[in-house]
Amino acid sequence: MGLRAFIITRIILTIPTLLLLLSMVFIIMRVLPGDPVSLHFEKKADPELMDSMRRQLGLDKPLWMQYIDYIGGLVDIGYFMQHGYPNLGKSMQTFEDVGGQIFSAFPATLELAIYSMMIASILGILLGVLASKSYNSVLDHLIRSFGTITYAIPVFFLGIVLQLIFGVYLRWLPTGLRLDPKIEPPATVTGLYTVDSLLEGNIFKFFESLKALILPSLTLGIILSGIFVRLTRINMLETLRLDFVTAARARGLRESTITYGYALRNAFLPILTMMGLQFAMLLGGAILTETTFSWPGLGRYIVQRISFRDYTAIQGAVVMFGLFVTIVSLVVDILYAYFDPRIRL
Amino acid sequence: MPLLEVNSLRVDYPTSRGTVHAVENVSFSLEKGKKLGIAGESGSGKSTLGLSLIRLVPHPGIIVGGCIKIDGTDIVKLSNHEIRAIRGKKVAYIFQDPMTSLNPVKRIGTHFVELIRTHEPTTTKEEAFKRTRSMLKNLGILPERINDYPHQFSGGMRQRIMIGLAIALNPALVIADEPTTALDVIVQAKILDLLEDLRKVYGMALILISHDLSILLERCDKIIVMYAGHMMEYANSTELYKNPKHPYTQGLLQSIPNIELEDQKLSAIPGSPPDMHNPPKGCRFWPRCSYATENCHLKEPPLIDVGNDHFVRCFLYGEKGAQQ
Amino acid sequence: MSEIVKVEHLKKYFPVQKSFLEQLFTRKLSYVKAVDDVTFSIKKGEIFTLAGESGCGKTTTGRIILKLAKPTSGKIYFDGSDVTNLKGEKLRLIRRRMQMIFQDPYASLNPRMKIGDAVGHPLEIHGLAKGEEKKKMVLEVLEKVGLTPPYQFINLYPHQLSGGQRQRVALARSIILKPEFIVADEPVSMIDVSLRTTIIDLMLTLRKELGLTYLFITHDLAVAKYISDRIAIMYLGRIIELGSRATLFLKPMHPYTQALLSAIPVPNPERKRKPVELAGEVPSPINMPSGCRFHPRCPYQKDICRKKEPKLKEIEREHFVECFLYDV
Amino acid sequence: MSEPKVKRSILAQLMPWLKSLARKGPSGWMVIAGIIIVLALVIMTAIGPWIAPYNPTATRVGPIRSPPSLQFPMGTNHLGQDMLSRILCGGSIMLQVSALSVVICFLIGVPIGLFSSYVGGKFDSAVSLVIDAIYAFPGLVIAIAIAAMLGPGVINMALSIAVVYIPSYFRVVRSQVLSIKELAYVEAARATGAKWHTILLRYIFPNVIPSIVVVVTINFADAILTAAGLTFIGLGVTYNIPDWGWDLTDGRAYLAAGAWWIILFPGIMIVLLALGFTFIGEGLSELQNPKLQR
Repeated sequence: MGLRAFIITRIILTIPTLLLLLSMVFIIMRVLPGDPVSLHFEKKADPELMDSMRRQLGLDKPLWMQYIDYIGGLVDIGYFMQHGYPNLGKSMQTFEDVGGQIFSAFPATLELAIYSMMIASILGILLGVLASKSYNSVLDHLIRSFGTITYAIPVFFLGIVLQLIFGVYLRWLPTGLRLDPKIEPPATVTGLYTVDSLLEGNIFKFFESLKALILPSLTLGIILSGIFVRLTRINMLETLRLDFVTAARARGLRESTITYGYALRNAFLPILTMMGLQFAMLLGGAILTETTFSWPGLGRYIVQRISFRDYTAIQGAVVMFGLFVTIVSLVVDILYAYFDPRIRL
Repeated sequence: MPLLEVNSLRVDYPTSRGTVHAVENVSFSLEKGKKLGIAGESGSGKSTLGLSLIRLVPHPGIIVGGCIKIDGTDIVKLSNHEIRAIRGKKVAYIFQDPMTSLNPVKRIGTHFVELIRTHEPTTTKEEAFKRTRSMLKNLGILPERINDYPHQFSGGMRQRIMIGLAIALNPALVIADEPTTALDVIVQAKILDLLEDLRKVYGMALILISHDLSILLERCDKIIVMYAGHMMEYANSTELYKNPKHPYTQGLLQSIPNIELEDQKLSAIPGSPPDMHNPPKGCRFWPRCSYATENCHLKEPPLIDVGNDHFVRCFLYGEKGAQQ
Repeated sequence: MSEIVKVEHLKKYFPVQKSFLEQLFTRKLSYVKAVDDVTFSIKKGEIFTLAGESGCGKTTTGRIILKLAKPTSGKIYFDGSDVTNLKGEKLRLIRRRMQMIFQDPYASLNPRMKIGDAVGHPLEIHGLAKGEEKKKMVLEVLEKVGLTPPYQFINLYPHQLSGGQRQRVALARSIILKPEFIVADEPVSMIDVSLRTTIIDLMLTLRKELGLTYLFITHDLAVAKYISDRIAIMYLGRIIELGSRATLFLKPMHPYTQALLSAIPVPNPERKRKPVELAGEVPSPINMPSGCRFHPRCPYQKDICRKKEPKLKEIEREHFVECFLYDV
Repeated sequence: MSEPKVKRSILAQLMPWLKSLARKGPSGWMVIAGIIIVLALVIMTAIGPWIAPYNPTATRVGPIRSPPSLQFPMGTNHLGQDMLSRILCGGSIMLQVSALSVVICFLIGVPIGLFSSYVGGKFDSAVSLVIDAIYAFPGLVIAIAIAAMLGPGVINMALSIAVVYIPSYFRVVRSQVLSIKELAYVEAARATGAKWHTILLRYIFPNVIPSIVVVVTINFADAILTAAGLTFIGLGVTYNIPDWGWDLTDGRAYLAAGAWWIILFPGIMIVLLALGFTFIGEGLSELQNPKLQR
């Protein structure tokens, strides 16, 4: 089977996974808690008002019909073409389209996620390789401790400490928001400020938005790098003990060829898989990071909606997170097949 | 000058349960183009001995004493850079399990080209590929398969490739550690035949390490019998077969079934191999030896020259050590 | 002598795992024919050996006889009665009478069970003995397999024993229910050469004392020659030659058997060895060659070998060969 | 009569284990350090109310937002509460939530994992599919969604965390069972006629325990961090109980004013507690890794 056939198969296989995921969100968000409208009003509202709201949101229908509405809205291509975002229902608080709100908040989260992932993987893989090469030495113990300790730090605590040092005391970096409110954001093309400002050719805006990104992405990146360090280290250690590495040494190959061409090249495959799974964890951390840094992304959106008990909005955001994770795992699987000749039989 | 000269080699493994002396006081030499067998059961130190000859003893093992001279150079004293130039170029190694000895994400051709260009940086890529193709032909593999990955080959084929990688740079010595143990008997015979054919063509010396004394008797000029890190006996194959001196060698020969004999009576060596963290004092073999005397418990026997180029580490043949 | 085990036309096909896409485009399932129409019987009290290279189906055959795997088709008889489809309590009763010994002494004992418990557990499973009585039987059987003094062993864990000792424990566990039939799957191939004979001799002694019958599975023909009464050689799921030890080793008839015998190393430096005259390697059991499955490697292949599948035939008394060379 | 005997035997079993850990090098020391940290914090929290200098929930015991001083070694918060007293008592909610979630996960994840993987076939595939989908989903997002629906409270928090971590137990148990199931000693038990539950409980389960212990410790650490995270976004326990998570969240408002002591000390306590469990898990998993033993 060639790589192309594999990609097609993998994309086809994504559909049932996605359906399962959406159904699970529906069960958790809609079936388990009971009646969202009375939850929203904490049972204190006028029953008639609550009834009309149920009707408006279609919550008076039987569950299976609500399920069909829910899935149907997501696959409604016509709606998507017209609005530029899928139909995720209307907010219980503002009665606006949840899809629109989510799509405008999403790029902020995406930008934060991309930069954090870059920091985490570069830092993590570098330190992990270094530790494995100096197994059981002082350096190895130090790096291992770094990996273990970062895992145990709540992401928002690190965020607050960094804010305290670089924002409050040193005043080097902004402690919140994507861009100084006095600066006009760049015209939306991708929604990522660093990319859009470059597309606009505005270096000043690029550096300003990059400056705002430093603390949040560093916070999230450092926390996540711990897992990458531990993962890279352990996979490198295991791979360095394999027969083909010893055989390569016995052939007198250079140590750099052995470290990178033999050990890391093979250890990278399980690391890649974990990278995909860690993306999910990164998104969870993003919620807390966004709250810490007043970052106007999907995470802060969800947290704000929680205080209003805006169930449709929360459900929409959860669906969005789910879609994102599914796409990431699809990409990771395809990359895996690309890097591992054994997959393509 | 012999090609390889090993003198009083000692290799230790420091572990949390104490130090294991995996190889102690091993001395032997090997002439150019000759075939030496190293026999031993699990824990005898035969693999550690083999790996120490290219200074690749696995972590946490270290060579703590003795010298290993290849063409007169003591490799124990070489820098990491210098020893790398010897590995693969002058001394090549073939490992037990062909299924795991090749890099799964690299093409077969790349393995060869990488090796050739590491040791002969002036060779062009085209030249290296050309040499690889002709080598594959010698190994009985279609040269078209140069771009295939290891997983596309069977175990026997992969061991052929490993042999090819070992002889690609025409080394003076090839060390093969249980090269056919993971393979079926027919493939095993064919691989060993191939190795012998190529060895003759290239005029290399060979060290064959195996737990199977039959293979060594069949294919080697001289044999070392290892037990619990010690060299127990060292002789010509024929001499060893007809005239085994050490009680351990005698026991071993009596426990190997021979398909050509009718109604063969096999016997075993009583007891079991020692715990290497806590080996017996004196001769390592005395708890299993029917000839053991008090002397054997107290002192370690020296290597005794019994004539006819035959050495044995046992008090049955005297008290005085030989000068090798 | 009566037969204790008989198998007829035993087949075991494993479906090949296919990717999602391949399943979409092809209806046809392909199979690994691990065991492909095997018929033989084992006489009471004998040591019957299945020998062959890895992947020839010898272990699968043994597991099917012990009902550890289900055959795709065929029949298994134990002590005269059909046990092919036995289930539940009836199967448990049969299992008391047949046991298995495995290749890897490090994997054949539960690392978290003391030796005494491991050996005595079969008694508990069948509700045969408890407490003091069980302990007495365990001590007895440990003594019998040469682990003396037995009380020193019952409180040890497997990792405190050597490979040879573990294999003795496995033997003790398998004979405590006083079975009549034991499948021994490569019981000595992972044991050091100097200790192999003790295990083999122990198996022979136990056969005499307990009246056991063995199905011995091995890749090592030298060991097979030492221990067996009758030997069947398997190749790609089929028995290609079957005969008594004497006939098979003195007069091997199938070209594959001849090649196997010539490949075995002989511990004699003065013997000139002949090169093995056999092309290629064992083909994949998924794409089986047509006709005789050995023909692509056979030095004597004829036209008919490519077209027709030979049948196992009795060429001499008690000597069966599956080869067209001996067709009259 | 029998009680001291039991105690002695537990200690007698524990001490050699700790000693053997210490001999296993850095990973062993990590495990010991983790056990000490966790035990110390648990004991501290248990006796906290008796040793605290002030009532941790009493307001205006001192000046508002006073920096650390001799009288208030960790300062006071904006309500004038003594931070030291709050630190001494503030671990109870986190410990309760994490312990409860670990128990729930264990009781659900382990039996499902054992059963599903032992039975195998279509049932196993179906269960794995659902579990893998949950596993792939951002854990904190699910926990937040569930906690938001259920409302605040120790049990609700524990439940929402449990949903996220059941898949970890299931996956670890399953992968272990799938490999152990093929081992000769399980086959031997089957050949002897042992019933399936005997095989599962006496031959498979005891050999899965070491891996489960690792998951339990990681689960503990993650549960603590998740509980802190839920508290941080306002889904924590709101009634008047000292809690490190709550103090940390609360102190953030006074960050700009430079009141570092209100956030630093509770933050460090959370890190320590999570670190204790992480040390145990990390150390054990390296010791158990068969690929690193040679």
